[in-house]
Amino acid sequence: MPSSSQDLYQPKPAEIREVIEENSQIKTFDLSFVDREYNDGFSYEPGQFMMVSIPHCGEAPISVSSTPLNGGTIHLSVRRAGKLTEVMHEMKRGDVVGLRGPYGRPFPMASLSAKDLLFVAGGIGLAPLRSVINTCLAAGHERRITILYGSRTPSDIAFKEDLASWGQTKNVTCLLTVDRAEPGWEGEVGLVTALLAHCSLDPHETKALLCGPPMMIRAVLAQLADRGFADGDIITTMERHMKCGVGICRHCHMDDKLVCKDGPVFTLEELKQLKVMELQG
Amino acid sequence: MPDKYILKKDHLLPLLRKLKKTHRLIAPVRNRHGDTLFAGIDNLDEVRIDLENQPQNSLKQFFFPQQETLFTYSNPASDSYHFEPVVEESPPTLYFGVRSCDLSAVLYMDVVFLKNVKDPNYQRKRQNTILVGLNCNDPFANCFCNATRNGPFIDFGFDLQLTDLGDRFLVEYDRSRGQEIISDWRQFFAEADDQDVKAQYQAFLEARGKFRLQVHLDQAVKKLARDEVPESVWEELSMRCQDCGGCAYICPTCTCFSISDLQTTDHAGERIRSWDACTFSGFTRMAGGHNPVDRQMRGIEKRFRHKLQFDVKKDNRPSCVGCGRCVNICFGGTDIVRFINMTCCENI
Amino acid sequence: MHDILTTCVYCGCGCGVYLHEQRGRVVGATPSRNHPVSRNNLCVKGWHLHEFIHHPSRLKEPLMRKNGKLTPVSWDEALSFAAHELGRIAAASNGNAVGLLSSAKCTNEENYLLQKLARAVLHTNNVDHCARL
Amino acid sequence: MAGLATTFGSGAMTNSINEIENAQVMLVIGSNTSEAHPQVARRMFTAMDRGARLIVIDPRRTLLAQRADIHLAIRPGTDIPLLNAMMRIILDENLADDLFIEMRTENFYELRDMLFRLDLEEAARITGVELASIRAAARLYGRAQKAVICYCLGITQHVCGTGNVQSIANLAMMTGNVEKEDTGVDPLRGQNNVQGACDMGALPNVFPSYQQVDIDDFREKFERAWHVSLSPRPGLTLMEMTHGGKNGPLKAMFIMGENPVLSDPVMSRVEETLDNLEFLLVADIFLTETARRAHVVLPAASFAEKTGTFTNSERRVQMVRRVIPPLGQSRTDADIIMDLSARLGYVMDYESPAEIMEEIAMLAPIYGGMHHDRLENSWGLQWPCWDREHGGTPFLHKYYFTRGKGRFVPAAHEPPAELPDDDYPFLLITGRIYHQYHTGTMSRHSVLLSREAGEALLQLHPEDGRRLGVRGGEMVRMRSRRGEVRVKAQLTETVKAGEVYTTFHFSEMPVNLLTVSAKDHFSQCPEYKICAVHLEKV
Repeated sequence: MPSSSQDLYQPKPAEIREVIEENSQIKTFDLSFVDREYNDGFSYEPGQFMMVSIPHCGEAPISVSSTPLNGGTIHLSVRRAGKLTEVMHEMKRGDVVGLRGPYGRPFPMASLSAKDLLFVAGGIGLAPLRSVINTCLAAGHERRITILYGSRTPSDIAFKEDLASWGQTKNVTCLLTVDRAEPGWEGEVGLVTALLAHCSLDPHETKALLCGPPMMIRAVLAQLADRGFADGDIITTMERHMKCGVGICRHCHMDDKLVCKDGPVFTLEELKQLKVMELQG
Repeated sequence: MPDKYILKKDHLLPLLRKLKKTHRLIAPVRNRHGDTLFAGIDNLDEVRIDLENQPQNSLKQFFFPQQETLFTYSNPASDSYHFEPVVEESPPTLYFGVRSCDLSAVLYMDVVFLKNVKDPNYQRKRQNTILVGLNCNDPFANCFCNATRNGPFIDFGFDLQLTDLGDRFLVEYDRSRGQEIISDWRQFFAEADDQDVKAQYQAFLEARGKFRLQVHLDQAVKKLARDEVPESVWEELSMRCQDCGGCAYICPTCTCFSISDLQTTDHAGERIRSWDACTFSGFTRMAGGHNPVDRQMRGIEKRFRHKLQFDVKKDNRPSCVGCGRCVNICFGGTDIVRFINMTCCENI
Repeated sequence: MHDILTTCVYCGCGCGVYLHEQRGRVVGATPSRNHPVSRNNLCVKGWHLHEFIHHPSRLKEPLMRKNGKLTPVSWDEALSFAAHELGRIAAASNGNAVGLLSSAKCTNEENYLLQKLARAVLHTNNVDHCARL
Repeated sequence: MAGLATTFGSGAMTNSINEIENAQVMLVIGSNTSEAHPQVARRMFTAMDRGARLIVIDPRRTLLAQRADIHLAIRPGTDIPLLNAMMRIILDENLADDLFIEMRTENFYELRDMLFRLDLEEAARITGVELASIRAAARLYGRAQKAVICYCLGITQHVCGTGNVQSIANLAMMTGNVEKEDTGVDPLRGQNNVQGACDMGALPNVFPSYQQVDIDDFREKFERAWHVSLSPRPGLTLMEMTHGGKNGPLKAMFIMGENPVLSDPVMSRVEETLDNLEFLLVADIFLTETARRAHVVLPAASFAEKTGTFTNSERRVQMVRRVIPPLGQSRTDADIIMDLSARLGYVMDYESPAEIMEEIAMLAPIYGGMHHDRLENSWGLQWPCWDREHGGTPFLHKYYFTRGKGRFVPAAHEPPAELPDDDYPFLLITGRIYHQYHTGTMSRHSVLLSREAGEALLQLHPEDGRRLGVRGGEMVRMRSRRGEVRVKAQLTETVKAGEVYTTFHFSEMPVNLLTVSAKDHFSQCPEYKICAVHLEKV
């Protein structure tokens, strides 16, 4: 957390060490703080986000997609949407952005270790889950992991390296699908829910982590409910317009909860207490 | 040390003059145009301190200004991006003539800005302040602090508080700084006797009887909690709302804000915080243009739910202090009192 | 911090609005409670009246076209050239080839001066503003 | 404002804004009041909460129309037949105020004769509104004891703008709804100081206070005051100046604080005109689309940096006060004009704006009592204010109209210059939205206003959207006979099928590339409200 209240809103410069082009819309920025000492002491947990400053563009919340176990480096995967991200996409290695954070309630990592895990992601939604998956794998997660990932087209598939390496891990099943095939695509075509239908899962022994567009979330939730998942075992992240990141400005409110402080990670059980558009359609 | 004193009305100005030597003085001033505003006083002899009318502004703008700079930045090249804090002086300040609604609003803002994380800008302005309250003997036409239960008299939260007893003020203190003022300037204060205390109670009784609005706030809070507010009420309100944001801006407890960059040169700028209102559709619209809230909750609905439902759920009290400033200023004729009346009227 | 009463510059309603000045900057706008039009509220434009005043793209120095490009020059150079050109064309055409557009955003005093400039100095009645737009 | 000048003798709001609160019936025509004049709409809503009734005549189902008791969604450009039909119904049903007509007006018989020739069914057919609804509106207005008509640019920006206004005046006079408090005809001014600019004689045909340049007495008065001889010939109007093209009448222009490139119709024509000037001088606070074309651009001070007065829609002259010094090297327009004038050999030596106002008070009778010291210590004064003792005039035409007797001027329907056809099947209406103002010079530089409404949207009926295969948020190519723009569609039932609406605030979507140059013959007001366009999905 920020060291003192004096710099609650003031970011720290962070240098772009590498830019990975995931697809035409998503780039992953490998960043570290210019202040070495601060960088060495910096840590975060999967599910948390950073407020990213770009000169003259203000700030935007971006979830961390790397695992905290790789110390000294932060991956932020950014999808083009709006002015700030447009400008950020033009930035290159050596350029400097401002970062403050990490903010938000992380995924409940401790509760995941003794369970089977189901990850369902769509598009950029894989970013925060990637952080969880890699952290779990690095920690030697022994139980079954199922990863389902949906993209619009084969060329929209992001995090290809990760997907490939997960696919080769022993206790991991990693399945991809696309909405629309392209020449050369031999994989699945259709919604992630179709993939999900084929997976054998033990609803009482599995934690499900979902992240993606509202349409997908709703469809997956319906199926998981059918299969007997408890609301407390379904975990997702919410996305809202944010300004302060620290629970004051109220832009990210969902009823009496604030996504920046009480989220972005929520269990379905918690969300059902609120009026959440993503769940209602 | 006794806890109630008497200050002669003739001695108010001399006392303020003394306190002004060490503090910036902010008080309700009636200006030459005929408006009463809380304003900084440079020369006590040139202004008219107005304790008769409600100041049109609250203390919000002093602790949480409409626009303020959080820090400055410069980016002379793409590989350098620096941030400089703006250290703004916050001299010791005495706020005089603060009524119970505005005082309660400051206490609410303290929770918002200081409870979970400490907002540095708010904290800087809030520390070194003395709040001198004024109990309301004559609630104004649109006041309903009796319904929000924080007025017309209040017995906590101030440093010093005055009650007008006709020819004299009864003076109480709640915080040590108030106590210090009394002991530092003991020559102005005489000990209050039983008669004075009785007179204060009489003033309180009479003040309670002077409210012109009857506002069933508790009932509205209950209905909101049980989700019993008819859809037709929200529809009517959102049709009436003309999207000015005035209710939130004028409200002493509405503290939503936005943060943006104000470019000053090609390679430098300031990060600005400014008032925002949850009634605006841009308040929740995300970068790609998607708005996760508008479809289910209309702006004005968000605001009333926040004040009377979510804050009650969170802090067990509504975040409306009944100051009445938003009443009758609405372009479309919707305000919190109308909402409460609509909600609590059986016919709707 | 000072509050100075002025008149809003958006729309024809003419609200009385206090501008908050702090260290040479206008940092806020609030309505006058007793002003007959504003009556303690402004529309969304009025509440954000202060925001355009210090925008970085405000013009801060006179510009003159040199080699096709608008280039910063001194007031003296800009005004001498402007006066010379207006005077030359007005004199040659008996005022007929000169036109002036005044502004619904400028003050009455300025509008008065502009039409006086047109009529008394440039000898033309070619003066108008966008009343109809 | 030629329409009201010929009928009443004075082209301004007859009421004060606050009087609207007390009206019994409000008739709003050609004004999106709640978005363009929020404070006026606020009074209307207050009046309605008190029991007043609201009639809105507007092709679009605006927010105001949604709250109206009667909304007549007329076909654009058919205001005259509608108003004539209402008047005919009022005559037929004996709702006219015969005594008022007799005592306070003239030329009623000409109007009456025309109305008796009117075919109501035909009028209803032209307007596209059910006759029963027109009848209901006529009765509601005709029976009111205190009725106010508010109109705005939706009335004046037509080829028949003057006729529209005259018809409104006819309706008000016929029912005796003028010459008293809380009752009258109120043109809402589009910009903050349009009223003042007109009052000050920033018009080609009049000196300050509407004293015609071609009347010797007036001209001689100004000649004596200014020590020069003045031209008796009215000058060119704005459109004549900005639409001259390559061989236009002007060689030099001085544009102070205006942005005709965006605000005037047929943008390409304006650009051509300005680009062919020998010399263009612009003074403005931002480098506008117009300033970019200038030879010399002078940085002007904003309203927060100068002292002076504005005159609002209700003729209230009030102070503008300097809050900060001019930014950078900028100067007030007054300083700029004085310096320029001195260099042209005519000394304008005023020590303060108050001194300028003293000169105005001497020369402009309706401002006779306006002095800064009086305005400083009040909420302003409403003209006419004849002298220092006069307290101003909240409502006009008490006892008699400015011109003596109110004059009925009958008007007949004149179809718009361009209507939709097979090639250009949509009717485009242009106007404003709540969060932006005029060409956006000021409002687009506000962070919040731009967040709330940052881009131009084309209001399109969902049915039309379906037919064109356009969904909300998708881009549309909009083409007229004069130009083409791309704009984002917003599907809404605010507009009728076949009609579309957009704004002129955004330079990226310069809608005035499309508009027609046709204008009203008397007032020279361009027909912004109607042109024919073709739409297709991008």
